[in-house]
Amino acid sequence: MGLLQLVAKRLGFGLLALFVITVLISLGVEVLPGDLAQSILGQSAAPDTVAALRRELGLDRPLHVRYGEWLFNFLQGDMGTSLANKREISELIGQRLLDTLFLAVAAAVVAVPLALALGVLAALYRETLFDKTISMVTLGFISLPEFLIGYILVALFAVQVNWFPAISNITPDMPFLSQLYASALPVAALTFVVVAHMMRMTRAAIVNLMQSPFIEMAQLKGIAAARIIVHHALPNALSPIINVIVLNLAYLVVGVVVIEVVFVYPGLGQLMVDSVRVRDLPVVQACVLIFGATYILLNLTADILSIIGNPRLRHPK
Amino acid sequence: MLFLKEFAKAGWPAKIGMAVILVYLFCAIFAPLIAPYAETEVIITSPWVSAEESGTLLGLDQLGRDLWTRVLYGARNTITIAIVITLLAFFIGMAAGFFAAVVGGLTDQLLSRIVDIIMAFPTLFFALIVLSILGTSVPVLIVVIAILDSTRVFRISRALAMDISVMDYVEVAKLRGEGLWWIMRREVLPNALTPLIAEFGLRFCFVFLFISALSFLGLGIQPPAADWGSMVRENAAAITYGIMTPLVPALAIAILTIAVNLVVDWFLRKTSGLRDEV
Amino acid sequence: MTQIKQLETLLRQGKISRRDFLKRAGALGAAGAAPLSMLGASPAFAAKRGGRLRLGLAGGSTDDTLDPGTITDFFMQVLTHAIRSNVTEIAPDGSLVGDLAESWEGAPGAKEWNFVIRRGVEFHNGKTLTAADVVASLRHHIRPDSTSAMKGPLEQIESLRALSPRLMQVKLKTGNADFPYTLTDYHLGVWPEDESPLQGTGTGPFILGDFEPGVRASARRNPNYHKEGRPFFDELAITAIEDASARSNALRAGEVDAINRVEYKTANLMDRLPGINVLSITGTGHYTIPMFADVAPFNDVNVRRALRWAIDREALLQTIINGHGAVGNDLPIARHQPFYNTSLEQRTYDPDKAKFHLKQAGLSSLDVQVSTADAAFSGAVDAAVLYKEHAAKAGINIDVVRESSDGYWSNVWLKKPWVFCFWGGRPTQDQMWTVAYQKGADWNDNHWYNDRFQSLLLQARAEVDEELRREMYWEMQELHWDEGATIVPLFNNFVSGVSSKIATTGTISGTAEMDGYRATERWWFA
Amino acid sequence: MRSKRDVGAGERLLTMRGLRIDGFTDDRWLPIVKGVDLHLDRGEVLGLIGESGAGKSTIGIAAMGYARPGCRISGGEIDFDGIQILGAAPAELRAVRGARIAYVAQSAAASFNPAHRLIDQYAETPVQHGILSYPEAAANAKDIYRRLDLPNPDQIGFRYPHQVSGGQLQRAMVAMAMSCKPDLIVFDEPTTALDVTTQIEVLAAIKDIVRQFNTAAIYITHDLAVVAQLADRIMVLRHGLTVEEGGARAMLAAPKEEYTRKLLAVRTFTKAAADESESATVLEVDNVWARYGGTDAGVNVLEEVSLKVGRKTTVAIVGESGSGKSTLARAITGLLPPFEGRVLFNGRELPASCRRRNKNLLRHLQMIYQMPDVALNPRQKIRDVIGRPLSFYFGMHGAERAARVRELLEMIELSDDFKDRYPPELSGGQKQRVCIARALAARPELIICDEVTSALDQLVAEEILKLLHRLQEELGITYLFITHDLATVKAIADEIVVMLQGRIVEHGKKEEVLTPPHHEYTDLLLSSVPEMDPDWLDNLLQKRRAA
Repeated sequence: MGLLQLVAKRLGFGLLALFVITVLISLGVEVLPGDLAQSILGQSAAPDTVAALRRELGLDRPLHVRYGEWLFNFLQGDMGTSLANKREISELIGQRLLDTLFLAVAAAVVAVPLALALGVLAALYRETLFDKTISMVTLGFISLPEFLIGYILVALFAVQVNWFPAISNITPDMPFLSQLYASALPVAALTFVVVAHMMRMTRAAIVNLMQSPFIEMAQLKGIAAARIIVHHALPNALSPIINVIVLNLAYLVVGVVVIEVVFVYPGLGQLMVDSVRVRDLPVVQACVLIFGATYILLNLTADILSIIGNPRLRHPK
Repeated sequence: MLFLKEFAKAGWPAKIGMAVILVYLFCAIFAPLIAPYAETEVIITSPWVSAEESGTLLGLDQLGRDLWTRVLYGARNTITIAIVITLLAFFIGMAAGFFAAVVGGLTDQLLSRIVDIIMAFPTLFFALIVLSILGTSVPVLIVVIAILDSTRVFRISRALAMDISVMDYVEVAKLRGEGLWWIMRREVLPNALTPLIAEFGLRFCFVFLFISALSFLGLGIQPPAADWGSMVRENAAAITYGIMTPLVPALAIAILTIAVNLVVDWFLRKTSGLRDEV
Repeated sequence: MTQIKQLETLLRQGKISRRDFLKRAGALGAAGAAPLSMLGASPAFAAKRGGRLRLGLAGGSTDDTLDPGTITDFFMQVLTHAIRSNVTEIAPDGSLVGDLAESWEGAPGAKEWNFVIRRGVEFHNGKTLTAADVVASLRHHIRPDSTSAMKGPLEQIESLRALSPRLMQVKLKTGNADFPYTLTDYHLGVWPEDESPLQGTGTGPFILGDFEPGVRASARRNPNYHKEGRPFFDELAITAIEDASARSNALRAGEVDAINRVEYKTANLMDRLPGINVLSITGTGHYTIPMFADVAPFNDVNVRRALRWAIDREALLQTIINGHGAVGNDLPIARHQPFYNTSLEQRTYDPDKAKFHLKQAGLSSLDVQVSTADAAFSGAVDAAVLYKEHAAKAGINIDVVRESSDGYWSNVWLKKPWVFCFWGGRPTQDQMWTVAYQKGADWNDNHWYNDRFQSLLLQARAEVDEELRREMYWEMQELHWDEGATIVPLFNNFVSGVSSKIATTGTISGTAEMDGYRATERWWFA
Repeated sequence: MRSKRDVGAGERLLTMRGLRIDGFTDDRWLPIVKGVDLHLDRGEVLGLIGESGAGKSTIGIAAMGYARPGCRISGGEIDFDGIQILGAAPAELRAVRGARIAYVAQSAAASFNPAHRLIDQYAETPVQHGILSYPEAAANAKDIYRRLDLPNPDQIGFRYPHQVSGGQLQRAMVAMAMSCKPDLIVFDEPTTALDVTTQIEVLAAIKDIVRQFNTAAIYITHDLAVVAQLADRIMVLRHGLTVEEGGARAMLAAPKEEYTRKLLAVRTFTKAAADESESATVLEVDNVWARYGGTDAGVNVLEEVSLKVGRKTTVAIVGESGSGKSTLARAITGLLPPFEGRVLFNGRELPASCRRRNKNLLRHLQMIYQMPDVALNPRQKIRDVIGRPLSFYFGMHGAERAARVRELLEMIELSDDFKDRYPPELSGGQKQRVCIARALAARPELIICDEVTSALDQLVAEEILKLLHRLQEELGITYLFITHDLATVKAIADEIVVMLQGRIVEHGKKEEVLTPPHHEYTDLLLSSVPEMDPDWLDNLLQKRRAA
């Protein structure tokens, strides 16, 4: 019961947050210099042409009218059409969202187990050379800008040795394995970016617990070190680990615009940046809603998983 | 003084880390004196001339300016900006976080929800909009990144202050009738300082990366001022041609990050009483 | 021009490499019009059919549409030329030839133009092209609620009629000898009158397959293309690649065959790579620094002259665009364009002359503000800073104001009195002067309203006699060179990267990048 | 009575010689245990006793070759049944730990892994050591649970630690220690954290099981009365050295060393009975009800509580954990405003919430806490801790304030140089004195003392009680004394209030409450306090079973 209530409450708040976000976005795009008509027509557009386009797009109406109309339609499940190219937003976003999720899932499938394994190993061999090396190397990766990681990977694996494609221009009709192959380098780059953070948190969460009386008890029961880490420390460290994993998963969905640009991956991030640039408000709204909802839902998932992972909450007295 | 005495007893990783930081600070402060050329001086109007060819220490950058000079000035600009941003972020985040935790109730809910909303915004997107509206001048950049960063500081500060505010000494202060500001400043802050300083070290390093990512989207610090994040971006194209120039500012960031973390590790271990297991 | 000829000879004899040739020809500022006969194969060798041309192009955006009126950037410019044809076309050698028009004729005074449409041209859907289709396509841009960027330039049209299925008559409000040039504009492709342009049907060399804005487009060969034997490629695949490094990586990894907008700083590095040729061609694109001639201190012609002498163009050429371009002579007209005034002295960096003019203006020093952002052109901020250093030696203190890149064109350009700016150029002098220098033009960014200049502009437009036109244009250029309010420091090259598998006819157009947008029909796989 | 057991008696099981253990403090290794000899026969129970910091726990777990993080065994020799523990290979040590020497920790709640079921944790040791299969171990577990009198022994193992009460959990931990039928169990203060009535059950369980399996044990505690019930032999430790060692009965009857005598004599201080004259009422609690979690939801933690506290008297509120005694303190101070009832101070009704009380009201009602560690801000110097109320309430500054701080330090018997130290540099007793000084600085009429001595060693606690008493005599302060420790009550109270489940069950003058007939619950409390008599536990259990 507590869990359901929590979920309901959080979802309710999430909806409220999304609403606030859409309002903020509308205001933000409104005060951005220039507008859609100008950006569509470019530098060399005559004022009356711009005015005509503005009229055609309905941009001459006040913001609250446009927002109200958008909200009304949105609540009925109609995301509207892109002002810039007149396409249905659901259609415009659909494939890109799938591609973004594909990349995120592929990266997560590689990165999460890797991070957990490295984190557990580092905790097991803490304060050894192995641990310190891993710590330094991951810190190094954290501090490299992701586009640089991308360029280095491309330079090595696409240009020097032609193992993987330099651009991941995947199409919906590509077979799954080809898509996977084409996405190999962006997945690798994203893995480098997120593994370090997750791995360090896994290690820290486990090491943090190593001072606990129940770990001492396990040691005094004569349990082997590896079993202590995996069986005793890890289950109790799940909550912070899940949180950091979720944070990184959200990043994989929301924050990969740079990787998309470097690898020419047709994801949502690029669409959003483009839409902001041309002030295509409905598309921006849709993208930000997706990103915001992803963040909120993933956080909710983290909370639920933390509860499920915590016997205190799972098995109330 | 006490710090120096304590630090003398630190292990070699922390000492190396500290040495690196001091070198960086030295470079940042004395950049104009150390640097062989002026910040924007073009030496040979050709990109990425090698060190031997140009007779410089690290070669030239994409506009034919001395890379070593740019790195030195980059230290100056980047570190200054990063420090200001981080300080501002911590001031905002800590003030709001402590306030939320100590006051609790509705205020806490409200502040936490506002932070949730900001965090639900994609970070780069937030920066994109605000920087587009206000322009990418350094002060705007500082404020925007500081606000984004402060959400995370808020969470940490709030959690820390929550733990501290259940301590009896805070109750004592409340029972004495102390005001909110006094409690935040004198009871909460000193006890939350250690983990916050550690966090400061990490956040500080992430600022470089964020500036770098922004410059990738064309929103970073405007040329010709040298900053490492933008330098990596401007020179990154050379990587595919086997020219290592972009790695120099990237390495500068990475080395500083590692150095700061070595010192932070020591500091944390020192103050938390955690020790290496023997 | 003789130097170019000599170079060509050397090239044919194998005394110099292709790249050397290109570089030297580029340095002569004439590569655009130069016959680059050794690049790939000369027309003497038969072009080969087949293969899939893969282009990696910058200038694609997720908000692109197939509506030609709203095309702004390169991806769509190339795509629209691949699927549609214009009425007229600028040939690689710079001459005006017919595309859909077989021939045309201007009535005296250049007020009325009759175009004879080519016989038997078929749209991709099988429909036969008529003059009505052309008229409908042009009307799309000039209807009252048009959102087309061509609305302004086509305002000169008074009436537009299809006199017969093969004859189109255009009547102009005032005479314009260059009107056929206007129809080469990339917005003015033709589609069937009974279809929306969004369907992408045209008479172009390729039939559109799928199109994902900002991502990719594909097309297959149009077997019924009206140009004999063309196009040579069987298929076309265009990928939008915004990031310059990603483009060059894709080319190097062999995933695309050609890319546009190679960064100037990496162009020479790329040129050294095996298997890749760099095409660096001077077109009509130029950087400008326009000042409002009606705002102090720019209202003093001597101040304008001083500022023009105080900029080191050569240094900018080397630093900002790494030599891939040519110094400008304060004219928005490229050397290879018709009626270029070759008699004018090339302005150089001369602080003393600048000081002299300053003195004539009654000033010993000058403090001015210039606005810049990298939105103007890549390197505009650096250029401004360099200019500031140059001008300082002439006692001119320039305060460089860095503006926000986003919104630069709406908030700074045309608003602030002295700014950095970029012009893509126009194929004819008339178009260029009209769009930015005519009094009352929407984009007049310099407010320089010299009476003689303005009346010459109108006269020349309607003048059909070539020699008289030349004289008028030379005088206009001289006036602008001497008194104008726009500094034109540089013409920048189009720099493309092309796989050595690709061959060309030998003459690369300088009107636009990628062989005047028409690489898809002009190139083939060797 | 130990001699009645014959199995294996007299056979040497564990020998420690010259054991030295260092601890890492201030970047240096300092000795904690400075050369201790110890021996233990099969089936024998050795009590290790001493105050905190004596090194008794450290020695106990050193028997398993284990040193806590920040400690190291730096010298000596440990022989366990022929195995040299120091220098043994990790695998060898693992084979001993859990299987042959087991450990029972102070806090079962913290030492059970919250993520696993009790029975799985029981079975882990034998299964991991390859002694039993899981089903065998699980069957054993139920048997042991039954022997330890755990309720519902067949099912209780399938619960998670947090689902079991404190006393039961502690017994489950004893059971877990027995899972491999070890030769030796190290009990590390296993009852210290428990209420007196629960402590009895656990003590009885330990005593039972050790007897049944003839297991040798090292029993570590600071409470002589507890160890008296279990140990055959007692070793008294102080500052890492052995003070005295000998048979339990002999030592209790005739301690040789001064320090042991002091430990034995610890519960002798008693406040003289207050003069009979009825003093004015300082504090009155009138029919107070309180609950956590707002007025609608939640369970009442205080119901119908009324009491009066007379000037210069000490009223002790006694009860076990959960009785609501600390909540009463919070209700009085206004931290938890009661939802019904009134609190009157000198006859005037106090605003329910402390936020609405003015400085003067706040000043007169001071509080001293159980844990001086968390009651003092570790980042404030003592002079600021004591000085803040001075400047806050009286606007004192500079020399005036410094003089008063000195005076207060003197009052609590600390020298003047303490003013520049930070709390972490002080011992527990010194910290509690500082807390007292801080309360005194406000010149209060009433001080609420919430378990002020329970975190302290007994000798130190006694000193604090004496100090508080002296201050009462000198300054005429009234105390409301909240405690679970009946010894403290006997020492300092004038009146006693016994609380159970949020209600007052008995209230009266100390003599009245402590003299039979008692209220049933008071009787249970009183009878559960261990006494020095080694036979006390057996007798009590017999008596209770008979009843």
